[in-house]
Amino acid sequence: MKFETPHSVDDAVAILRADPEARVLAGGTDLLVRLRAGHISPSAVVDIKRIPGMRDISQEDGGWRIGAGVSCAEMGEHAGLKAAYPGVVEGAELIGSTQVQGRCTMAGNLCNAGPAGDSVPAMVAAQATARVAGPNGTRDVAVFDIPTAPGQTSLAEGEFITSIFLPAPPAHSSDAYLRFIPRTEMDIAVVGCAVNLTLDAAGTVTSASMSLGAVGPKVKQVDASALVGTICDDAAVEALAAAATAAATPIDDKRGTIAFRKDVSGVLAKRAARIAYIRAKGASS
Amino acid sequence: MSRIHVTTTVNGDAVDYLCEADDTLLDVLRDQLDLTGSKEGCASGDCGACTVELDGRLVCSCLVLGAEAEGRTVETIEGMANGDVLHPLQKNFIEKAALQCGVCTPGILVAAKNLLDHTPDPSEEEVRYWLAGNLCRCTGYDKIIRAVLDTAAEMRGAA
Amino acid sequence: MAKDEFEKREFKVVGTRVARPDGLDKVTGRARYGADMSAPGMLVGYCLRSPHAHARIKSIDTSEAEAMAGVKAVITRADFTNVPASDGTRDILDNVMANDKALYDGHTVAAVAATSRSAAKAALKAIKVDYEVLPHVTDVDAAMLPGAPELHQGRQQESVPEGFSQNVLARSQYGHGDVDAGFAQADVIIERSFKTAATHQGYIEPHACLATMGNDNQGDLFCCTQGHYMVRNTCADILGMESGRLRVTASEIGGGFGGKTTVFLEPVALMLSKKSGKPVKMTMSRDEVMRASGPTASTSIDIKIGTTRDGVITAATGEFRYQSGCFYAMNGALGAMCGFAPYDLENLKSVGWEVTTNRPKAAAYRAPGAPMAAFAVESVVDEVAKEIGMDPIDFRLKNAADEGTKSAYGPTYPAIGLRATLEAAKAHPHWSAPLGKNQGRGVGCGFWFNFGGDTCVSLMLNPDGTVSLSEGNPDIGGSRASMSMMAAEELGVPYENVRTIVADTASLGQNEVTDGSRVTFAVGLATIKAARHAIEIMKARAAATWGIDAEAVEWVDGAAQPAGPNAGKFPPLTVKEIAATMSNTGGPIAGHFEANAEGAGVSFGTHICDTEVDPETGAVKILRYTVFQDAGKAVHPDYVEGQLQGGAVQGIGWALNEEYIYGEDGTLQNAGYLDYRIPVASDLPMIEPVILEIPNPGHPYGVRGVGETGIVPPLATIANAVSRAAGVRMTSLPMSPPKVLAAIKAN
Amino acid sequence: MVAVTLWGSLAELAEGPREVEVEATNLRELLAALEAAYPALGPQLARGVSVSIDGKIYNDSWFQPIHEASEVVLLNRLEGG
Repeated sequence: MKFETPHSVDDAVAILRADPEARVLAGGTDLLVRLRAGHISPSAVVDIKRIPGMRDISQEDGGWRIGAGVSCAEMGEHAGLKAAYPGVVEGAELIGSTQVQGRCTMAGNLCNAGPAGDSVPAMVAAQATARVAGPNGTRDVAVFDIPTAPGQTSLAEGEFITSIFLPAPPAHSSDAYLRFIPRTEMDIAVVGCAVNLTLDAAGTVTSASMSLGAVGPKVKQVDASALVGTICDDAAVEALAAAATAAATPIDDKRGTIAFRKDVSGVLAKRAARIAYIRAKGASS
Repeated sequence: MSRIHVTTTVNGDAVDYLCEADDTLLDVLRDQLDLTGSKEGCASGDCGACTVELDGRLVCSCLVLGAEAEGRTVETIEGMANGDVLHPLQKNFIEKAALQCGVCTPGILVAAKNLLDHTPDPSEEEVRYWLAGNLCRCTGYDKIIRAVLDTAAEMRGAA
Repeated sequence: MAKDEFEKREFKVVGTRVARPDGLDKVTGRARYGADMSAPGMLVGYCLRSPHAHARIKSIDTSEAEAMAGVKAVITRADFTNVPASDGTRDILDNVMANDKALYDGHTVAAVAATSRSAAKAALKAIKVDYEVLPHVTDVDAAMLPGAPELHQGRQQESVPEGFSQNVLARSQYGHGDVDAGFAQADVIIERSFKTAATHQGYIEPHACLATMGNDNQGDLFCCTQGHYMVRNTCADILGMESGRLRVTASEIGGGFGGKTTVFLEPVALMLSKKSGKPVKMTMSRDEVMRASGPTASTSIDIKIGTTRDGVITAATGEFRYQSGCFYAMNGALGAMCGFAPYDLENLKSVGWEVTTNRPKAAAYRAPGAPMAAFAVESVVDEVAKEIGMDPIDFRLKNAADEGTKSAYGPTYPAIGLRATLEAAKAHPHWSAPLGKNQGRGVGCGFWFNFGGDTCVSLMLNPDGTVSLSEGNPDIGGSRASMSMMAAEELGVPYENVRTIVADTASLGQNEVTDGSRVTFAVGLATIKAARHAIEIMKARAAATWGIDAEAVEWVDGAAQPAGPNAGKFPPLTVKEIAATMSNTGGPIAGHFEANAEGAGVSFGTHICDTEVDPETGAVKILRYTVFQDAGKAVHPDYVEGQLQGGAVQGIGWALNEEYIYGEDGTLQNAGYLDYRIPVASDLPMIEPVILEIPNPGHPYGVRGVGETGIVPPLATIANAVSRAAGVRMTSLPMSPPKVLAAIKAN
Repeated sequence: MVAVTLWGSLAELAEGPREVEVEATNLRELLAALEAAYPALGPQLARGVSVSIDGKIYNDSWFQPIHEASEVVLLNRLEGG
């Protein structure tokens, strides 16, 4: 195995294009586990963190661009980003331990394409896009369209994600992410749920999106229109919960059962919606 | 297989080593630099026994490649005491029986020191969540949490 | 033997909270654990493990691996030509290197030593094993049925009735009285079936060793173990060498809890070293620890208890079915003996079953066999108390075993501390604290035997009056500190003047494994006796110095002095003064003690726990936890508290989330800390330990073992708390959120 | 004579009552006398047993004294963690 440290996006693309067996290293918190367990044996590891811009969080068109090498801990320490997208940041900050937080990245979590990735549902609910660099230049892709199945992405040979973009949040909007795990930390989500809401000045929901993790082969977008036109009252959140339970198509595995995951999808939908609503109401921008 | 030459700083000393591309920082620390205080408990980032600081940030050294340390700064348990003067956390872990078998202790001390460096007055809940990635199977955590909180108080008083 | 007996005294050192001698090494990273030792020219060794739960090994071709660069030795079972002398050791050999069949996912079938990890891993991939996959069984109830896939033939013991699979190895029945008559007198009878999943000790340090073995059949082994004498004896038997030719040194041990009371890597490393002619280091990965060391039994248990309306248990029965993996292990019998041990029962029938399945052989885990039995019995006790409207502690007090009670396993109890723990629990503010919505409080009792065993201690007086103490038991809970304390107490010298080390197998006589909560009791006893032996010598030296009779000298506060006015008038001679002249008075001074220290006292504990259950998700939060245990005399209270807190938290993990999950193909699905979920710091409240000190009459300081009992009550205590919080009886461990939510919804 | 309580399944093997009497003054003599009187117990005695003598448990100590009045109970051989 070789270790490559390209200093430009073009160099990285060239290496990846020349060697289809090469793997991109961002935080490494998934890659190194699989490497050491012998599940993968790549010909090269391409560390993209030394490419300029990869470790930057910057404001762009009122939204936020987050470099592919930015650790989730760095996101949590960024006051502006946290104020704009508390749900995205709390999802990112739930991945692994304090130690893992110092390394893991949202782009890596996305490309790992695990159905339960904690940072993904809130990105999807926020309509985030990923900037993809490749042999044919760069393209922006909806985050939702990056994973295609467990462990698989829509990235073509030679492509890698250079940044994630969170669009400018509308006024009176906010988001929340909740997951269910058996312990209080360190587990993979059994169910994850993000809700992103925009209100009018009077506090009525004008638009709502919801996405679920760990209840299908990839992140799920679920119709959250039950909240639109409401003030997130009990009947509205119950309807949202029913939609979440109905939309979930989980499997039985070592982390949970189908019935449990469907039930908990609804529970988390209710709880996340209420948190997002309170945040949106309190949001000044 | 040609090996990679890495120049880095470990516990304040400039060091260089040759490593294979798939050697982790933990492998390098233990097998090449003889710094065996960092332990491999899981090799998957789930136990925290290999915790070190990389450029001041906590990481599991089992989840960092040795080659990635080029030009960076690494702090391990072996660098925590100042000569023969123990860090207050080290002193209190002994005095307050906050260790039994001791195999998780280096990782917990490095993680706790990092917490107190930027959060001098943590709540019990903050300490528990900060250390959630450091598994201990002997103590039930009780005396560890108390030792960290007591040390924080002591250091605030001393400062 | 009079000196074995407890004598009341004022302690000076024992009972204080001194700093441990291994503390500095452990907080600075200097302590050397199993994987921390290296040797010049060392190779690294790795095992090839079966991916199948049950398979006949038709052939193994190692030729390609042997020819690879950097590969210095490849071994299979064919290299182990010696047949071990004992049945138990033959099973161990079959476990560390598969014979004709792989019996579980992870069973070692070959091993490699090479100059680097990458060379060794490449060689493992080049070994060709031709398997014939066989049907497998991992569930205890399924394994007992006739027609189940069978692991062995001809191993069934004479105690097993007709009509069971060959997987059922033994049946043990305990009890007394007439249960039918007893149930006939009952006003209320409750009968329940329970299941518990296999759990792992979860020690953070994986098994590791460094072996150096020559073709002169002489070897050295450095390893993490709870018993290096056991390692020496077992490895020598497996390798067909004289045990005296193998020296084993115990490393610092990164947790054991019973899981390091047998060998896994050591014979393999020795054989690789012998074949390669070089030192070989082997370290298990976490995946290997989970798949191929020794977890606990999983169980299936039926309990029936009958009681009168006023709370007297009239009869009880229990069927305790334990699968202990692929070889015989005595677990079911221990369950049958321990489950009902807290109670004074007139009519009892308790039956234990030992069953083999396609899982790794179970090892001990703190009070092996007892926690699952207590879970089942204490759950029904709780339900019975609720049914008759009695406070669960009062119900237990009414039926509690006391001095003179005929125990569930037969013998009559001497003085025991169960009632004291129950009364302390009832009087504690925790028991009467208010509870909120969705919260429940549980109580549970537990029992464990505690052991003694072969013990050997040497205490050496140094010329400057300091003391060196050698013991032969790896220190897993602070025992070096405790031994120094007891020696200092007896000699009358400061704690700091006594340094205790764990000697290697060539430096001290045979010692039983660090298990059965035996060390503070048995090694402590031996330390006290070794100190007394040294005192006798020092008194004789003082007498000679003074020119008086040795009988006329007594030992007071660390010095020899004339026993009375008739003995003569001499200023006391301190340890330091006697040491300074020991070359003049007869030569070096050392005390020693060697004995099989049998006859340890049994131990009881009572736990209280508050939980809150999220009715929408089934999540359980531990709100408050208090442990009450009889420690006899707490030599070092911090370490006793640590044992109680650690045992309770391991029990919390067992109760709530820990489980071995096998797939339909018989392979382990969660062989790592990610999905084998041991408690993390944020899951827990502080654990309050309440130490009761009811002296053990069989120990000079009244010490009782404390290491194991603490894991017995938690499973039941938490189950009782969850059942009360959720309003539904939980009968299956772990009480993971999906199970709790399903139970709530089904209710 | 010393009265010895057998555990249930052992008594079944001995095809006798739960309590048997043998001549013995120590543990070694006890086990030898049991095997002589009840050959069916041989395999289990060979595998090893623990013996409770007046409430204290012994595994191996041959010369542990047993008195006529001693309470002696045979148990499965115990192991700890």
